[in-house]
Amino acid sequence: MSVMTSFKKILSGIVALGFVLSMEALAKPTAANTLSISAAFEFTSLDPSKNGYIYSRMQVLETLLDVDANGVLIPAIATQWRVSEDAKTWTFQLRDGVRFHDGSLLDAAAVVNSLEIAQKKHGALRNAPIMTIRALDRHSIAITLSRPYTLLGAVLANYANSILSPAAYGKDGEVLALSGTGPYQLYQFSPPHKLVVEKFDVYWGKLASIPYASYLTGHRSESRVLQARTGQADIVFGLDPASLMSLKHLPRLTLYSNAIPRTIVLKMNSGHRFLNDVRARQALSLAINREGIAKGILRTPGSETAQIMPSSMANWHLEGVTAQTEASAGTPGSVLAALGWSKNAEGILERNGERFELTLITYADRPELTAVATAIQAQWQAVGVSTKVEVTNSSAIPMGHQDGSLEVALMARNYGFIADPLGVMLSDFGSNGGGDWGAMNWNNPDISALLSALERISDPYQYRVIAQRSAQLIYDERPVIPVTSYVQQTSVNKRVQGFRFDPFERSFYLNELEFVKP
Amino acid sequence: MKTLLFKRALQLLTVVWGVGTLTFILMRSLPGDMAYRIAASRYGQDNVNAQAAQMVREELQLDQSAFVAYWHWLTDLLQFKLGDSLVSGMPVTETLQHMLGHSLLLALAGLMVSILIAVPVGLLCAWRGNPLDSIFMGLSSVIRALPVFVIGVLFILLFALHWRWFPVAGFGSFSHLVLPAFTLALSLAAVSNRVVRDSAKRAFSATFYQFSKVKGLPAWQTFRRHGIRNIAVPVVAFFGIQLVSMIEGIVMVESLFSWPGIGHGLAHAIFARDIPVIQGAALVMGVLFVFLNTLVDMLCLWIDPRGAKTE
Amino acid sequence: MSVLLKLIDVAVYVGDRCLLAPISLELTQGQPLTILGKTGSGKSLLAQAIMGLLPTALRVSGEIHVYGKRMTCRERQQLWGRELVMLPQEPWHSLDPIMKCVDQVTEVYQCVKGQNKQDALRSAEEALYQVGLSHIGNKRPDELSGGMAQRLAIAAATAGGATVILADEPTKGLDVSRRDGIVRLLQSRSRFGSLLTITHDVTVARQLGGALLVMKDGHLVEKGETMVVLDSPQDDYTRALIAAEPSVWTDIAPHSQKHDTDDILVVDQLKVARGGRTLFDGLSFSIKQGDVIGVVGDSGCGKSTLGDALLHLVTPLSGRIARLNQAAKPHQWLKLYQDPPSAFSASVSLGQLLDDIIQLHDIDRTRVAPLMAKLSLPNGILERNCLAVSGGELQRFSILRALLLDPVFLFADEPTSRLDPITAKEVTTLLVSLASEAGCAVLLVSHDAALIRKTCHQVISL
Amino acid sequence: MKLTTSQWLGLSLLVGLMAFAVLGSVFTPYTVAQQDLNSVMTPPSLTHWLGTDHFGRSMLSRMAHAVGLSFALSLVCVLTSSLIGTAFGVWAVWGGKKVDNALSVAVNVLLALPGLVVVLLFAAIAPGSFLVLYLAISLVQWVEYFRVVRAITQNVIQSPARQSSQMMGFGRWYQFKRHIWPAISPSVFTLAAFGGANAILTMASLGFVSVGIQPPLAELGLMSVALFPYYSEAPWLLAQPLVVIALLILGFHLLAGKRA
Repeated sequence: MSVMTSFKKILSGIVALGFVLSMEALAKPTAANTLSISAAFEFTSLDPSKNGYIYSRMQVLETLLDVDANGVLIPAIATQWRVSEDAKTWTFQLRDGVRFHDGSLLDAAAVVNSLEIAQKKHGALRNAPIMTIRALDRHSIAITLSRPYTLLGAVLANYANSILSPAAYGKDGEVLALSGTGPYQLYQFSPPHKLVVEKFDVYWGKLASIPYASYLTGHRSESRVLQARTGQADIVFGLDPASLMSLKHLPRLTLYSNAIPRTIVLKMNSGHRFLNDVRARQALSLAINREGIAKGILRTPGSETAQIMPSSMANWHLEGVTAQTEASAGTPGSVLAALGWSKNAEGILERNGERFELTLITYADRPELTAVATAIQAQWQAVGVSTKVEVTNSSAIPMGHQDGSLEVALMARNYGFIADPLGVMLSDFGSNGGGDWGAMNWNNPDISALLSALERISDPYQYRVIAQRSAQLIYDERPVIPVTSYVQQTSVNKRVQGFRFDPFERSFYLNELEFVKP
Repeated sequence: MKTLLFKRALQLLTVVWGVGTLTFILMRSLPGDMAYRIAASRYGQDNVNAQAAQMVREELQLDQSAFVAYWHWLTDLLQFKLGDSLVSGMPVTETLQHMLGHSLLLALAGLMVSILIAVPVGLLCAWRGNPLDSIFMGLSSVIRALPVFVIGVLFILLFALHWRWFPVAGFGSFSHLVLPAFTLALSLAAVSNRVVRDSAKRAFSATFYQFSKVKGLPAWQTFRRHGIRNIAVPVVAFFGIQLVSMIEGIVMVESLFSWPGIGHGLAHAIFARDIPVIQGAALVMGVLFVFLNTLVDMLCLWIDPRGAKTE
Repeated sequence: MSVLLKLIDVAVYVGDRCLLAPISLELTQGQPLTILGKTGSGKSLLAQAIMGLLPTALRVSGEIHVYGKRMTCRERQQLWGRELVMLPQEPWHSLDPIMKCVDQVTEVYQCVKGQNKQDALRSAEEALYQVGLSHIGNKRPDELSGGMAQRLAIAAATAGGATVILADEPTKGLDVSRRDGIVRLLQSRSRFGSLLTITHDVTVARQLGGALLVMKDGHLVEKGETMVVLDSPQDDYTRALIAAEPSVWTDIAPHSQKHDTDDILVVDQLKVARGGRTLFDGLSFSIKQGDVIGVVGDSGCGKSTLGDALLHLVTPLSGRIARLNQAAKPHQWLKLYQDPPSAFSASVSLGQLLDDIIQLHDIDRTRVAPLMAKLSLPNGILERNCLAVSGGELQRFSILRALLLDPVFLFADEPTSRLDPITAKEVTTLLVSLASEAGCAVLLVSHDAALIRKTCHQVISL
Repeated sequence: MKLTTSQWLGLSLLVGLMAFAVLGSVFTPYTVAQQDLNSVMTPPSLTHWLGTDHFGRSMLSRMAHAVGLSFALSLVCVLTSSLIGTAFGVWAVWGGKKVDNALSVAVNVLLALPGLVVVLLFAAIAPGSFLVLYLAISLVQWVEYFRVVRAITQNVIQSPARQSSQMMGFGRWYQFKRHIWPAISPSVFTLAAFGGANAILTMASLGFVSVGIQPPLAELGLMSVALFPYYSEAPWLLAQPLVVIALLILGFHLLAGKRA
């Protein structure tokens, strides 16, 4: 009987089919000539307004202006820019001889086209007070504003406003090909997990040395750690702090811990009947053992913070705020007792027969948030506040803000999303009551006035004074309670040299990297 | 054969309708505003806000009533239109095709390896009897008690971290396939080797098997002519049953090893609320399941034309 | 005449327990040997011991000589197919269920005789032709009747050239007409060697002639020339076995048959089909109170279906079944099943089952004891469940249960075919006599025409 | 029901684990959520018999609660699904062609979707809800009982024993009690044991992909993921949930005996 042989035939047929279906995944540059990068974020779309941060980090896309490590604007596609006297017109001089990956030359029309399309999509440009964007000649463009807007430069440096070749867009502005101007061009695009870029030989700036670079999404932080351990990935971003101890012992890894303008904060519903008194928010802030969280859970001692901005954002960082200033207000117990709360038999605070119960939502995208939430839950429990933790999707926070259901949310806020923190400050605290990722039901007329004044101020000294006042106001009133500032943990294999970390997470600086010659 | 195919075709229709409707109802009852979730997936956690959600809502017409949405979906389905992913905007069929390729590769590799493990072990146990039998059966009982993710974790600890033989996760080369495939295979083989063994034992002790030897056929000829095919009947039928645990295993294995297959994609689509992808993926799984079951049925019928298998 | 097979004090043990007491016998050329005894009397063990087929848990002692040479188990296994062959009990089980019939014979010519594929196929077709099966070559065993399967098994078994044939119950479950054919076939196949047959059927032993061994519970009770032993049995057990043959029964149809009783059931132009095949058509008859009606016919002709139709368990295609006895309740039309254990729930004791009935129908409890005595049922069986009592006892218990409900009609579907002959006779006698005593009509289905002839007033042949 | 040696072994394993869960939850001085960030990942000691996790929580309390939670879930799931599955299985045979067809359609649809996927969908609706997890697992599991019970019942309905009871005038409840239940109960028991294992497995799998129970509740799958990063620093921590999951499932499998 030929049962087995026929069976095998059928099987091998199906196997062949499977291989054909996944063929594209099998053809690829070799491990020796490819820098492999692993990070948590998936990409699904070519559109820069959606996943542009990945393409910008992989240096496929570039923006008009760039930002240095201190947040200062520096030239990129635009070599110079000028702001008019009334601060309402910005002119940009474009770099000469910049080529798109599709071979065409960059000109003013292409830049205007990209910016106009970006304006229609979701992003910061949409909210900027822009009246017109026009080409002045082949190598310069002008943007006119309806009112002074100092943020424009930083907004233009945002990944969503990357410049693509006109041929890259479809008729409705959808992105069909990722023809940017960066030192690397797209080689393979297998959403949502794998992206390979190839060095672009006619780049205008520093040419890349490594021929290929791949970006692989590793959803599970454990897997990423393992990829770092085994050398399967050369650079691994977003390492789980829990794993640092074990990685430190590995000789061929270099670990980088970089503070970034991202802060773990608790968004408080200041309109909630338990939280509408400043003292209640202060008490909850006092009850958090920040040092313990920074050291025990995040393994980054010293990252604890009581203010939203890190010291690198000098304009916004308050000097002289320490744990002691915190503690001067009293103990959480005494503050809450003053508000009429007393502990019941179970050790939970009660007032007028109502238990002090809060729901804290957070999201699973960043694994450390769940851990921090768990710690805060226990620490609040200790002072008699019972907290229900719900781990959900990040969108639950803006949604809870909008429908008013949110009580407390733990989140990782990126204040450097726009290179000038004012951008995020405005959206978080600028408008009445707060913003999706900022204050909630916190009606403070002063802060709105201060922040909108900053939009027009270009004098650095004046700017700093007002920024400091705003920061002090937020620190005093606690519409959000900062917990720790963020330290990005990165491991780099020793076969790679020249690694540099961008605190604004705009670029991986791939073109500066080299393989160590064996 | 014809009635079998007809019955299966009918089942396919009910499955398509049922799975579609079920996922539709479930997705509609997911808490929270769909627009926000989609916006979060599209624009990333740093850039999702009410404005983004509003854009999504307008673009995708998420305001229409459940009934209208259901009707649209159903009519589209009848024209084989699965729509575009809400998150990426890519056609669902394309997304699924990509994922399905990877899943099939993993599934087949896993199945083959599991057969390569289970069949020899099962036959050996049935043939040699104790103590070999007890050892292997005890071992497979222990492995059976390990969830597939535990097997995977142990494999990673041993083969990827300790010995560094294979990569930890990812895809794209043969060495990437090894650990996920073996994880899947081992969990499958721990169950199927028992089926092979039981079936072989039954065949070896069957009267006809004995009679063949009594007729004068040598042991090998008896095994070849009367063993293989008779042993195969319940084993092949069992593979049909094992399909379910295989698909479940694939969901876990893909998640553990970052293998970009359909199970992993489905899990992600559920969190992102990418309804077309969820429905597409569930549908593909359902259809695939019916299709593979039909294949198994036909295989069974071909091996054993008595048509003993009714379900 | 050479001695082909010689056993000296062969016994079978499991652990220390003796399953088959030491037995010695000789099988000589041309002189068939038959071993007669009830099922479970250790006959099959003997055949398996000779072949070398016993499970490893069993131990054999004594000497087995083949062709005058003492041989070990392994040596005897070398002879399989070429010299020595055994036909297993159930032909369906001895054939590969998923292999075409002709292949099962071909492979023997190929592997044992060493013929090439074409020659082997030709030889196999020839062999099938000889046993009258040339038309079934492409069928599978499950498509064959019992007789055909047995003939195929014989063709396959003897294809390798073996002339010493051991046949274990070769006629079990076959109709009388088929049985005789098999016996003749076996005789012709063993013409150049010899035949050792194991059977419970006295008729088969008589047909085979030669020498006879009678066994009971693993012991030899009598041995000698078949005709001599059967005509003048010395042992009581042998006598009982012979007397249990329906053909030698005294007529046990009740004599008290009254001709003036009323019809309880009239069947008119009945047509019944099963699985799309019409079993019978235009059947008309009537049953009077206390009648014993026999139904005979070959297997598969619809005997049981007829009974089921009368009990409304099967819906007829056309025709009329009229129950004329208006006073009788539905539960007084009952059935006795062929396989007694399958007719009882094994989950509780028989006593519990009896109590259930008594409670449901408010039956006078005092009626139980005398009935049990009549059926010679020991009291102890009430504490056991249906799997722990013998088939005969269980069938008598079903009669008891039925009679307690004062039935007007009892359909007995081959009630004794699974019982050994001696018990079968007892049960049949009790059934008929007690039923007619109670005025209950009985429809008795059997494949054994002799049994029906001896017990029934009226016979329906299908 | 008479148990074999391995079934006894399985039963005692489960009873042992249950005793651990009950005693552990009752007598531990620490709650599942009580943290001590100053003593994280301590090895087993007199104060913390099983050590502490990365939050400095007592592993003993957490393991006891996690095992208890697994048992609770598997128990309610098994009870619900076996009851529904058995009832529907018998009903499908006895209720006539229409009922049978309607139930078959539902079952076919459910069968075509892998159970884990259905549970995943449900869990996504209400993350962290024990109730939803329970409903989803029960919804998936009843099908197996249904199929087996229906198949066996079909045979029993045609069996002479049941037919004879019916002819003798016994009602449906009696027929169920005497004929159907004794025939299906061994299979239902076996399925229940496997179902218990599967419920635990499903919950752990969901926990492993972070969809199951939410913190600070202790759950075995979630604990496995949370402790995985520390496998080299504190292997005894990761081992605990993994070993217990395996023991639980092994216990249920042994209790199930041979698969029917």
